Amino acid sequence: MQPQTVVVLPGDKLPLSPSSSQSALTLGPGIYCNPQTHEIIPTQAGIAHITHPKPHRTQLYVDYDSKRYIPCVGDLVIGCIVGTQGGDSYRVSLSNFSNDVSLPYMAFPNASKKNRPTLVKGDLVYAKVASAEKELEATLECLDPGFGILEDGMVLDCPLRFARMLLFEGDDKQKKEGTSSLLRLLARHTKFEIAIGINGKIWIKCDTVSDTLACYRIVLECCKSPVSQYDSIVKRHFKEVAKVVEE
Amino acid sequence: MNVQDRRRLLGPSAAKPIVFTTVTSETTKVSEQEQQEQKQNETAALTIKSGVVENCNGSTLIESSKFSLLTSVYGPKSIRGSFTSQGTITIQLKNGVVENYQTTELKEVSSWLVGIFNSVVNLENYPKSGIDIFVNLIIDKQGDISKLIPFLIMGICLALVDGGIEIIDIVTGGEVNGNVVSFTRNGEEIVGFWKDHGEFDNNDDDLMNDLEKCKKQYLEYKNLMINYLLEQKKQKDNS
Amino acid sequence: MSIIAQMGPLTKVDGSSLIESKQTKIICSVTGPIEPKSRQELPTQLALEIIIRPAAGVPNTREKLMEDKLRAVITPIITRYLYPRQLCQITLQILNSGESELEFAQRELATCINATLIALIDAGIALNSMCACVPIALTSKEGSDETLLIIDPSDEELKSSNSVHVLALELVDQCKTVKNVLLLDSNGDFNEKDLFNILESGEVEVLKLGKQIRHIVESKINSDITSI
Amino acid sequence: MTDVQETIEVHPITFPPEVLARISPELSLQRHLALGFRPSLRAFDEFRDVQINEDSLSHFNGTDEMKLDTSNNILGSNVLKSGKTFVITSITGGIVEDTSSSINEDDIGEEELREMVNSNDKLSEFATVYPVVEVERGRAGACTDEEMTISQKLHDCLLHSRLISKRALKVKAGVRLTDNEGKTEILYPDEIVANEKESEEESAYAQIAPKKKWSYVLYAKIVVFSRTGPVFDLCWNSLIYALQSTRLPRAFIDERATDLRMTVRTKGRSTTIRETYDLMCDPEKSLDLNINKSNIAYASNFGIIDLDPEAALEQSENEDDEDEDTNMDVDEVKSVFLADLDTEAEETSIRSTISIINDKNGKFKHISLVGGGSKITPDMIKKALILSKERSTDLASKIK
Amino acid sequence: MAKDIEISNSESKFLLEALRQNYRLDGRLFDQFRDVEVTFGNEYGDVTVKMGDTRVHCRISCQISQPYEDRPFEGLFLISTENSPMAGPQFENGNNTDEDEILCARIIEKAVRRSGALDIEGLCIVAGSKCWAVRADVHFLNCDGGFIDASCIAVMAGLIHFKKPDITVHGEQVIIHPIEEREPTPLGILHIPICVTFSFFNPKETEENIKGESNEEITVIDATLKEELLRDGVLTVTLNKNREVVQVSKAGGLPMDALSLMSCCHKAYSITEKVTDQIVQAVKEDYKSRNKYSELLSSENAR
Repeated sequence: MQPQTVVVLPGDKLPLSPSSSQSALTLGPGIYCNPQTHEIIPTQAGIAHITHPKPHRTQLYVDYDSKRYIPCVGDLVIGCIVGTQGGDSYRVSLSNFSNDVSLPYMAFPNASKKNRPTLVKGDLVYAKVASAEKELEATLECLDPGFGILEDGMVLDCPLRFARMLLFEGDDKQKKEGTSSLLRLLARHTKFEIAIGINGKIWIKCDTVSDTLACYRIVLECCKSPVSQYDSIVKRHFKEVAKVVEE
Repeated sequence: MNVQDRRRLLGPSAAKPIVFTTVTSETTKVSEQEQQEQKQNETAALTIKSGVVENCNGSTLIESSKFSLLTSVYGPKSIRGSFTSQGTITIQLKNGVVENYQTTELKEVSSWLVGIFNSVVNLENYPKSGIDIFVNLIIDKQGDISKLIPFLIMGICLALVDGGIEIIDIVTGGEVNGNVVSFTRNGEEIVGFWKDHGEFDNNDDDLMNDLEKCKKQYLEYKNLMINYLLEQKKQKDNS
Repeated sequence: MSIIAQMGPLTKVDGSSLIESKQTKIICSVTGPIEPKSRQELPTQLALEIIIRPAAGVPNTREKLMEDKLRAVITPIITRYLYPRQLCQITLQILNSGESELEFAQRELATCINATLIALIDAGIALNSMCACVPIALTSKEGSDETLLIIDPSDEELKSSNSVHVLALELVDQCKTVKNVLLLDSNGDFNEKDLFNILESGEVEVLKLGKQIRHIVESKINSDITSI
Repeated sequence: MTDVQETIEVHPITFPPEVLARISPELSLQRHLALGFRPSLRAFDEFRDVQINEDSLSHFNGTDEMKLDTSNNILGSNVLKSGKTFVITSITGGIVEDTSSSINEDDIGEEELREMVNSNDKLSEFATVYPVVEVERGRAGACTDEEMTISQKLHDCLLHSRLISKRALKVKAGVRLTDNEGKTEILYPDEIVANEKESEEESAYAQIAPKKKWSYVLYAKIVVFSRTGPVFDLCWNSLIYALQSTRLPRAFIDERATDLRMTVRTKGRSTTIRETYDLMCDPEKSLDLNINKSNIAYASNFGIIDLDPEAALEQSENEDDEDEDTNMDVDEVKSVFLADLDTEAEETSIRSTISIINDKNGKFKHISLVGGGSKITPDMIKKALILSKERSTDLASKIK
Repeated sequence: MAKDIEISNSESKFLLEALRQNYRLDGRLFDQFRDVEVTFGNEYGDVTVKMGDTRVHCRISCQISQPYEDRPFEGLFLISTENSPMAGPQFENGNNTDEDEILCARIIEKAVRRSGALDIEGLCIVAGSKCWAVRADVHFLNCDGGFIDASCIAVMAGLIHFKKPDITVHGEQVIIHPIEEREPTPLGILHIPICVTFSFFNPKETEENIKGESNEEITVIDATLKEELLRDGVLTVTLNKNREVVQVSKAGGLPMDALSLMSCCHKAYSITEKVTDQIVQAVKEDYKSRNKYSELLSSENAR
């Protein structure tokens, strides 16, 4: 069976073939199974993807855009330390005004009771969501290499879909060959470090303030622009920051 | 314009309340004896009903031809904040149909009443609890709060009993010339003294005189209350 | 009835919408799920904080009643058990009421409901279904007993009517099926025949409007897709 | 970790009905409904009885002993009791000057001026009252959302019901004349007309007739005690009863006040200002509030809830054991229709409601369908209409 | 009190470093005021002002009321600024106890109402008994800094645009002519105050700057929300086109010397001039477009 994509709105009937009702369904984001009626409906407006990775197996999810992040296990996120709790964990904010999540001291590499991480309020961390249940407070971990504090640089907020696009574009290199990847475009102008949080936060750091600033402005503008314009946006911003330096 | 009450429908702001011209009827001074008689008639005309309000722990409605007081007791219920070894009583008096009294006046009376009930309710038995008492002055045609006070005490006392809250003794009081004296222990003990516009001519005898009268009223009201409670018990036992 | 809608005009909230319908113009913002204040928190579901602010003057009981009705319509369509102990803030600012505010609130209420739905979708709050809402007025024909049903009445039409109504229906299945009456709020002089007339004729109009809202949301989705 | 074998015994917990009703109102309600009755022990379509007790409140035009009681300012009142709940409504009044008038005869209040162009504005001929609802719940502080929404809803419904026309609230102001001997007399324009022979007085009145126009403003204070469920219906019915007993006091102005002017000076400028002189009310004379009797209507409400087969007690198991599986599959949701919702359980669990204000002839003034839960079908609406008509007939008969 | 926006150390450090190197995050120059966009709704006195992402709506309304007893020749004028979570979840509904919000309301009040921008004597109808009560309701729709400046523009644009119904007075009787019947009349505007807000950043250690040895604070005009959250001091000056200073407000924060205050006023003047012209022009154009429609309508009717 072919994968299907279709625009859906909340409460729509999903175009599930009768046979798929026999197969095992995996429900992804934006799909809800009413516990009383066992009806399967989309709860978000977006593009429903219906795929069949194996025979008798159907995967369903809705690709939709939003600004507020809801933690999900395995997601890579950027958080801001807002305090500590009970002497054994940090309170971390993943989006402004959302419930804070916790990052235990022990969730760092080589952590022991004596060897504690030394993060302070306002520090940014790159972390993975370790647990997320809707009734409970989510927890993060920084165990693997590459996670942990993000020093200096600049962070910006973007729509969640854009963050996903930027992060997974790397994974799909072969597929998207030929499309102008934003990161590759940036790399033509400057050397940079980047961390992409699925929670709609992107952290960038270059050697100079002007380059970081250019990247910051570029990413902000690209969030709202079609891919075809990325190239000119990138060029324009690097030119602009260079102008001020000259002055 | 900005300070208007947004929570109420106020109607046109230019509206003025209805004012009646005073009728020039002869308000003859009522002799003391008549007053006394009136009081007695009132006592006779007093109706008491307990358990009238569903959504509270205890309630009493006391009515006469001149007033109608509804007391409801909420509690003992847990209170927020720090631990208290004793129960805390709050009393709120609310104007009924007509805004007869100013809020400050009602506050003054309610804090005075709290004083009385602090010594009457067995507060030790209600640690970290609040007992909230609301009295609604549904009808009051006298416009003199001190005349109401004995009945306020009476209503609260009976509502507490209805709510199963322990009290040390039946409490009520009497009113003479705007002075209220509240007693317990068969009149042996004074638990509250309210002096409003009443006057004593700097005369101890006067004071004692009024005190005696109040005590007499107290005993009368107390009997009434006890009879009511006994009657209620009988009814309950029968059913 | 027809509306002009903009999805996401505001940047500091999670979702927003701006709706114009005749002279009525309302902007709506939605933020959530966020951390509630402890007094707002509900143990098993999403709490809703609904605020309606009038174009001129301070909000009072009139807006409170509209908030109450809006809540009755919106609560059942939100998949609120997905967000226990969370809060969703819905704020509506009426930019132009488009009706005589002392007597009517029908146009505003209907537009508030439609605006809230679009803003909720924009914010990505999970919904069980869609809804759409139309104001309706019944007028007697000059010199006859016949009643005339006016969908989306103007202020003048409201004033010359015998009764005024707001009808909101829950829509599922590509907005083709009516699942339930979310709200029918009627005031004035009317009879049983009128009532069923409103429910039947109103349904046709609500379905039409639902289609239009659907179109607005779909075109936003499509334009977002092409931009990435 | 050591292997420890633990045995956990699971005991079913049972609660007495009143405890279950508190901790799980929904379950408690479902259990009752499955057995065919309601937590209140009423039948599904049974209303609570309503008792009204007019004139139990002081009433300035009431019996003789009340005559002196003008300080109370109460124009109409009602005490309504329904189940355990009782509602006390009192109508008070104010007087507002009609600030502007158009060219035509009728006075039009300031608020309605914007609508003046449109002669089709039907609603602007009607007035409403300004209600303040207080629900006593043993809590102090700011008024609750419920109190605010009920107040506004009463206000809106009354306006749209066209019960009180603005004309009925016009003050036909009299003038108090004082003769040389200091004796006062109040002349009312309509009384003069009735007594045609006193043409002398008529002209006297015409000379001094106040140029300003006034209207009464009605306020309603509605206090609800012992709330056990939704109270809108009770408030509306009580308000309607109270309005039917409302009398408006005659108002007059002193002859000296009909043309008083004073001079004001500020910053070197001066002007004469007509002094605002308030109307006084006559404690001895009053008129019935002239309401449009044909528009009197009473409120009733209904709720619909789906029966949850899982919540029912298993006692029916023996009878239709074998049916059960098929029942589940068919999934035909059974819903029940309840009249006059009361108790916390019904209020919190029932999310589909029908609220109606109509008269015994089925003329509607207000209807509100809220379908937050079970589906509202046309049949249910029809059923509600029939029951509400009966209820209205019953409520209307209570007033003599 | 609602939760605050979290600002990470990276952001605050970067913003300051960029300023030191002469950059603002949004690419503006330090003394560059954002472009102002003024649009009008269908009714008179319904105006929306956009400055970047900041969006403020103002609605002017009027009704007949009674003047204050001690001011029988004056009408009433009230400006209401109330926050709601629409502008951002950091705002609480109708809570005007927050310090910043009070300050904002006070400055607009001083700039517009107390500076006599509106001719309130012109609102008098019958001295001592009837007058117009004009209200300006400011609604904050989207907050990206500069609420004071934007609100002031919105209120002034609204007042200039607004027209009240025409009236006829016969002694005590006042007849209001609905706007459909008779052309309404504009309000009397005596001058147009414009607020310009300066934000200061301290690039060095606090101590060093306060000692006055080096006044190297960075001054930025019309800060965005991020800049507002991180600034060390703020100054709002209100001017009009007549080069009059209407109001100056500097509530604490980084101290500044008198000369730089003067230079701020100079900078603010050129902005005032430009914005004033823009408001007047916008109103003129809106009136024109309304007239065009009415001409069209009338010509159609004539046929």
